Amino acid sequence: MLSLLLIIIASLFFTGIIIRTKSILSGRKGPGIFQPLKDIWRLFKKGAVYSNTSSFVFQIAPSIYFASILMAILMIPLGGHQGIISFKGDFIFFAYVLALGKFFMIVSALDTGSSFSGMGASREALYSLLAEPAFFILMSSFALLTGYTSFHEIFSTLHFGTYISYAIGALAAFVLVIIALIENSRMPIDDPKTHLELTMVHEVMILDNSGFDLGLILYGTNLKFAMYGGLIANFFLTPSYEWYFSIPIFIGVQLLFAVIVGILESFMARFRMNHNPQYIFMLTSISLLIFLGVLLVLGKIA
Amino acid sequence: MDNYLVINNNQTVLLKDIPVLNYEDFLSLNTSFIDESTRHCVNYFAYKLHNKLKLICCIADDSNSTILLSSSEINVDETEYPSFTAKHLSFHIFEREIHENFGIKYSDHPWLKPVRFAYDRHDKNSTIDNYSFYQIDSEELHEVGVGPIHAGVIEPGHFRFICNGEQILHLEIQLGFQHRGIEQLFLNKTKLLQRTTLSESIAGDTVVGHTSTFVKLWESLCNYKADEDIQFARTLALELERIAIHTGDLSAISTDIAYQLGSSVFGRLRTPLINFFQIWCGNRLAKGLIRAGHSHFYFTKELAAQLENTLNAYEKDYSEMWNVFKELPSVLARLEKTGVVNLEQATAIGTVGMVAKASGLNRDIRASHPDNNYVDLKHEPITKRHGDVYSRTQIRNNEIEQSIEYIRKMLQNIPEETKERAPLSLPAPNSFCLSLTEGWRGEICHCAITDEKGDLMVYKIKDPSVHNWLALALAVRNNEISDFPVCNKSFNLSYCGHDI
Amino acid sequence: MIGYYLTSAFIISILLFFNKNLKVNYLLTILFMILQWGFTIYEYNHKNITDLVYFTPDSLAIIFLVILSIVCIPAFYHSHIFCNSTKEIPYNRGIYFAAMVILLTSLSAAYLSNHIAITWIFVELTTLSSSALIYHRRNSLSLEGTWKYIFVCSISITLVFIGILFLSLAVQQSGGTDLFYKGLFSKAAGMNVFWVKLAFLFIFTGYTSKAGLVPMYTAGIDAKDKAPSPAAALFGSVLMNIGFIGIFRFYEIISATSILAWANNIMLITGVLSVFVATVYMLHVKNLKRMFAYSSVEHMGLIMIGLASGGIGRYAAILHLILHSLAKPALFFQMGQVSRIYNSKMIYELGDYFKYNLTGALVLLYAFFIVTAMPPSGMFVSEFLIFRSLFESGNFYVLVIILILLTMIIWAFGKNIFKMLFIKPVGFNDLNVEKISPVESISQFVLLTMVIYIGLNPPHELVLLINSAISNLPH
Amino acid sequence: MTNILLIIFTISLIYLGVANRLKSYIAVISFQGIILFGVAFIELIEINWLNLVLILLETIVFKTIVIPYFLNYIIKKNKITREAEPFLPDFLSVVIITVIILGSFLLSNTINDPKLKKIFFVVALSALFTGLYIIVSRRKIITHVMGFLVIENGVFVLSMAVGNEMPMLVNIGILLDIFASVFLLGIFVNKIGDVLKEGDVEHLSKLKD
Repeated sequence: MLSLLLIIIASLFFTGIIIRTKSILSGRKGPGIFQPLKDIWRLFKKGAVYSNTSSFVFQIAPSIYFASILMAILMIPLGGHQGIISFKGDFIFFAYVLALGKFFMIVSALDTGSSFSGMGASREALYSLLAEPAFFILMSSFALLTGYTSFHEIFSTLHFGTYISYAIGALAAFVLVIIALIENSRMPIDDPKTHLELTMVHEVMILDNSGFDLGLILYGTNLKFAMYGGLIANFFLTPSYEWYFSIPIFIGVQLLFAVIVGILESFMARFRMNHNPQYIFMLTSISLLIFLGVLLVLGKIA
Repeated sequence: MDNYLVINNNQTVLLKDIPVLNYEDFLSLNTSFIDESTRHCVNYFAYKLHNKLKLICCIADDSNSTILLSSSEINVDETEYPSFTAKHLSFHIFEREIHENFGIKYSDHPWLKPVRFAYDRHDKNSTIDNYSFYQIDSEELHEVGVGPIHAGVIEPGHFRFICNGEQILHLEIQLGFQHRGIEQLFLNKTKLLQRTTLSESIAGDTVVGHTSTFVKLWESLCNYKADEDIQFARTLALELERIAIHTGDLSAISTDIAYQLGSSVFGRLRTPLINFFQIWCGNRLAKGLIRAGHSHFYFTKELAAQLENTLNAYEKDYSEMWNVFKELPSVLARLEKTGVVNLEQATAIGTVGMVAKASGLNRDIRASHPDNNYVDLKHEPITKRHGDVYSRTQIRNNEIEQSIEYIRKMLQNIPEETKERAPLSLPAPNSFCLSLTEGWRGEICHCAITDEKGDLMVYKIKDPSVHNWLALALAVRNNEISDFPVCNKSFNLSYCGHDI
Repeated sequence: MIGYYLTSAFIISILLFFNKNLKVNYLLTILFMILQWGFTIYEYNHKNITDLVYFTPDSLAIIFLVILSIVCIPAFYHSHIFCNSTKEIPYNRGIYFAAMVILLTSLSAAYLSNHIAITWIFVELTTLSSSALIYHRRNSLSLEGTWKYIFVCSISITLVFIGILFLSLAVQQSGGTDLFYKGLFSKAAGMNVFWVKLAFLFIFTGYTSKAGLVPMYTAGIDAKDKAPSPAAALFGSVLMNIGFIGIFRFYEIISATSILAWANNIMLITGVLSVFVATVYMLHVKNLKRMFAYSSVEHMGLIMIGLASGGIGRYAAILHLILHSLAKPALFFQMGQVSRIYNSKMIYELGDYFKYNLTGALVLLYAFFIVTAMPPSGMFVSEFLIFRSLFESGNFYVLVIILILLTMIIWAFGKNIFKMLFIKPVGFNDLNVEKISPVESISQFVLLTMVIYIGLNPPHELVLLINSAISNLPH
Repeated sequence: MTNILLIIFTISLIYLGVANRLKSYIAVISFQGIILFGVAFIELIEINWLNLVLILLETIVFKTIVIPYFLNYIIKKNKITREAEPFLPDFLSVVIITVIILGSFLLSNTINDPKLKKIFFVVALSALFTGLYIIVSRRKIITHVMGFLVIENGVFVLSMAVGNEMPMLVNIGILLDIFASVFLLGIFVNKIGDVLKEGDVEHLSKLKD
């Protein structure tokens, strides 16, 4: 319950912080932290426009997408406090619930029949496809390390004792950050600010959405970001922490995450589109290394 | 010397001095000129003359700083003429225009694609709605159409990509959405001021370039020698415009590769420069600054000091930003080897200006046909060899540095204001005049023909974009479709300059 | 003694490098030859006496040292002819001779070394000095040859080093602490087989670049093609020997372990592949010099096969190597004359050699019979013995394959040589053909005749040496 | 601690597959130098100090500073374009390097040798094969040199595994390192630029049959 609340709170200011960081770094004043939220609110008050060529899929997809993210958030624990839903193997459910939402977005993009949306859908599908193994290998490594298969149990029994397990933890956090960037269509994979359809990935998929639907999608993205931030924060929380420790740590990690994203987006150009696959696949390679590291820790190999 | 006439830049000659050849000789003469890569066609146009069509071809010879003129008269009937384009691709756009406007039939022109759907075109049935784009039939390919209404605030133009997945196989560019009939307006508006303001509006980003081309042409027609301070101001304005637009382009390129820092810093740096125009002449785009035969805005010592300060502040920040930009691997990875136009292609399609120089083709009017203060500046064009987006970016950087240097040099010696200016006489009758200027984008060419009363009879404008649009279509082949925006921006071609 | 030898050779090479006078140059090279011969004779008389801890002149080392001393005389002679005919500037000539002296010295030291790492160091030195020789002409092609040679050799030398590391792991486990061949040999039985296998793979692969075997033979081909002919003669003989020695000395250690049969198989496969590759290239090669280089690959392949088949094959392998090191230089020396006449090495542009250089043509004809091992060539004897050992070890299929391949090689070799000798060249202008004195061909006749003599009537002393060299191998 | 360093070393190998700029390659090589410095320091602290100092100097001065600087200089001097130009798509490179690492891992798992520090072995083999892979899959000769340097780094890791018992071998390895790389780079610096035109510097492929 606590984590759900915290993630929702974090989602309110997350994108704002990124934008603010970017503005400050490029020497501008920039919009207020809540400006993205205000934009979304404005969209919520509007009606949606549907093209004649699109079917009901296009209309329900944003809601399903939003619901899938909410569902996924329910599973995120917070240190010792487990998420609202928690069962054995829930990280698999987590991944597939998110995939379901994404699937509907892709289908709805294809539903519009626009050549741009189709292009974006194919790109997004490819990147998710490549990022998925990394997440699974990562989580299974931790399942192997701890001997449990749910988020809550994994994170509450995860103890970093030796040097090598610290290295594993650091690597895992890194992989999760990158996965979060990919799933949220941020730099360097995608440029959320671009206005050029040809270079968009996620944006071009939702080009035909408007009004309330668009608001849902945008807010869903904010939630997703905060959700991954929450997941990463769990690496730094142990069950022994009291809530008055864990909440500041949680917020601190979220803040740090947002600032890092902002810095990253300020000081580099995005990748060329055909470099994205190998970049994403690198995560799988690193996850494999984590897996090998876990085997090393467990003494399965000398 | 009997079948063509040699003139210099901004020289007025009598129309009857241009030799009239029969079409076959005309064709072989002009196509043989182009065999040398130091010569290229600056303008080739037609106009109606007593039921016949008069063709005038102007070839610039860069090594001798001359322009070679020749002409021909043909009948407009069902006769099919052999085309220049079949021999040299660089004539394609001129012949397409002649075909579109006058309906000449060519026997071997590879593709008589409409240029701009001009209002007075020959075939009124040919419209953008029934234009059939080039198509490739395949299950695996898909078409993506972009424009004419653009997502970003650019100008209208339609781009039709044929892609295999993410890879562009073919790009067809169709313009003409901004056709305003400017050349006709030049004839309709009879006052000099009206014409000058018209020339300021040919291309919004090349105000100084087009205006100074027009006024030089006009002054030459009136046999008027501009005073030193006027020439000085024009040169200065041209270089300032170059710096400002190049900086803006660098910002836009940064935006297209999502490099936020470059985008905002270069974007900010452009502002003080165009603001300087505002201080100088009251308009940020330098409208009103350049007038034929006189000038309202003398470049004073105070202005010079102000410009000096602006440049100092600019240069410091600029070089800091550029040094970061040029070293950043993620930036270079996007720019290098993207959108390559090799020297062979650049020569074949007759590119000019920055695009040509980026591919190693040395075309710069400031060096080959200098006028104003460029005679003293001894401009040395910068060329690159790869012809990719990065080369075009580097050219911008180098030209910015070079222009700053030129301005500094010029500021040391500001000419006194001439108080008593000679009045502008009337244009010479029955004359032809051609004026070339190197705008920031490349060579601008204006041609004028007067009738027996000295009124304008024909006015032809050629923006460098006319030559270069095809280069963009070639450059993006086999690139990723997501690299198109940055390619496009690296060329930064004018839509309205092409559509006129 | 070896200390004096190394120091004096070093001084001579430095003097050669700085000297600008032609006469002094002659004098210094003669001085070096005297030194080399003196050293050889000294070592011959002090067999198996360790000098400076790391150098022991055992039988194998003596054999190759003598060959080196024999070959170096014509090599210097032809080098001088080469330098005079191309009118080298003193600076380039200095580099050339200095590099040659260093090459010969480091080869001698590498032959004598009794420590695996010391051999390795001197082999690395030969790479460096030979690259200076390959780059002698200073044009883009020779640069390419040099670059490839250095690059491949650097990788192969790294592989050898990795092999040595694995070997050291194996030695530590059997209680050894040093890497002297003798120590290794005595501890070999107790070594961890896995590491020895790995070590063998890496060291063997590494030395193939010097020995001119599959897989790293390419470097040697380009080197021989691009180096001046006298230097190519050295590359084709004494430099290949050092590759063989590197492999052989490690093979001795292997022979004391349980993986001998496995190693034999690897060497057999490599040998057959080398002959195969040589055949393929010789069939469509366009450059005569490169054809000679590929012929070396073929011979080294045969030698590996002989070594791997055991029995009389080992004796034959070393004999074959000796004969090859005498015969191949003759061909390369002659190649120097050919390129002086035609200014080309492309078979297409060569021909009618009898008309332009009678003695040279005779040398080529003679060498053709010797190198393709036709009787009465000594190589016929050694090849015959290799085939016998193949037969005796039961590798009939290999024997058949090798015989077929050799027939094709003889055909390819003969086709090109006879075209060169009798058929008119294409587009060759014979107005200003350089006349070449028959005296220059004497050395080649001598070398080739030695091949016949040694093959048909091997001196008793040589037989003893060879037998003692292979005495460590199990019978 | 060594384990962490070696894992980071392995990640740098994966990064080589992703990177397509020569500059990133140089950065990786320099970075590997720093890691090797750390490894050498921790592993070899017991050997005699002179040897240790030599090894540490070699890693930090030579591998981390001199060679990368040299490479940069060569690229600038010979005006080599900054892209690696692989024959295969980069995506495949990452996959192949991952397979190489997994392969070396599986291979080393079959060895039952209590004396062997397996992680050294895995990392060294991975570096070795990654280096070879880079050599065969890249078009430019400067990238071949970089591949060779990666191999050298792998050899260094391997020699660490036996370094305590036989410091001499480590020294010889260093000798090899310095010798070969100085020589390879030396030709590049002095000769290639003079003899060949710019375009030819990138590919040497005229000699063949």
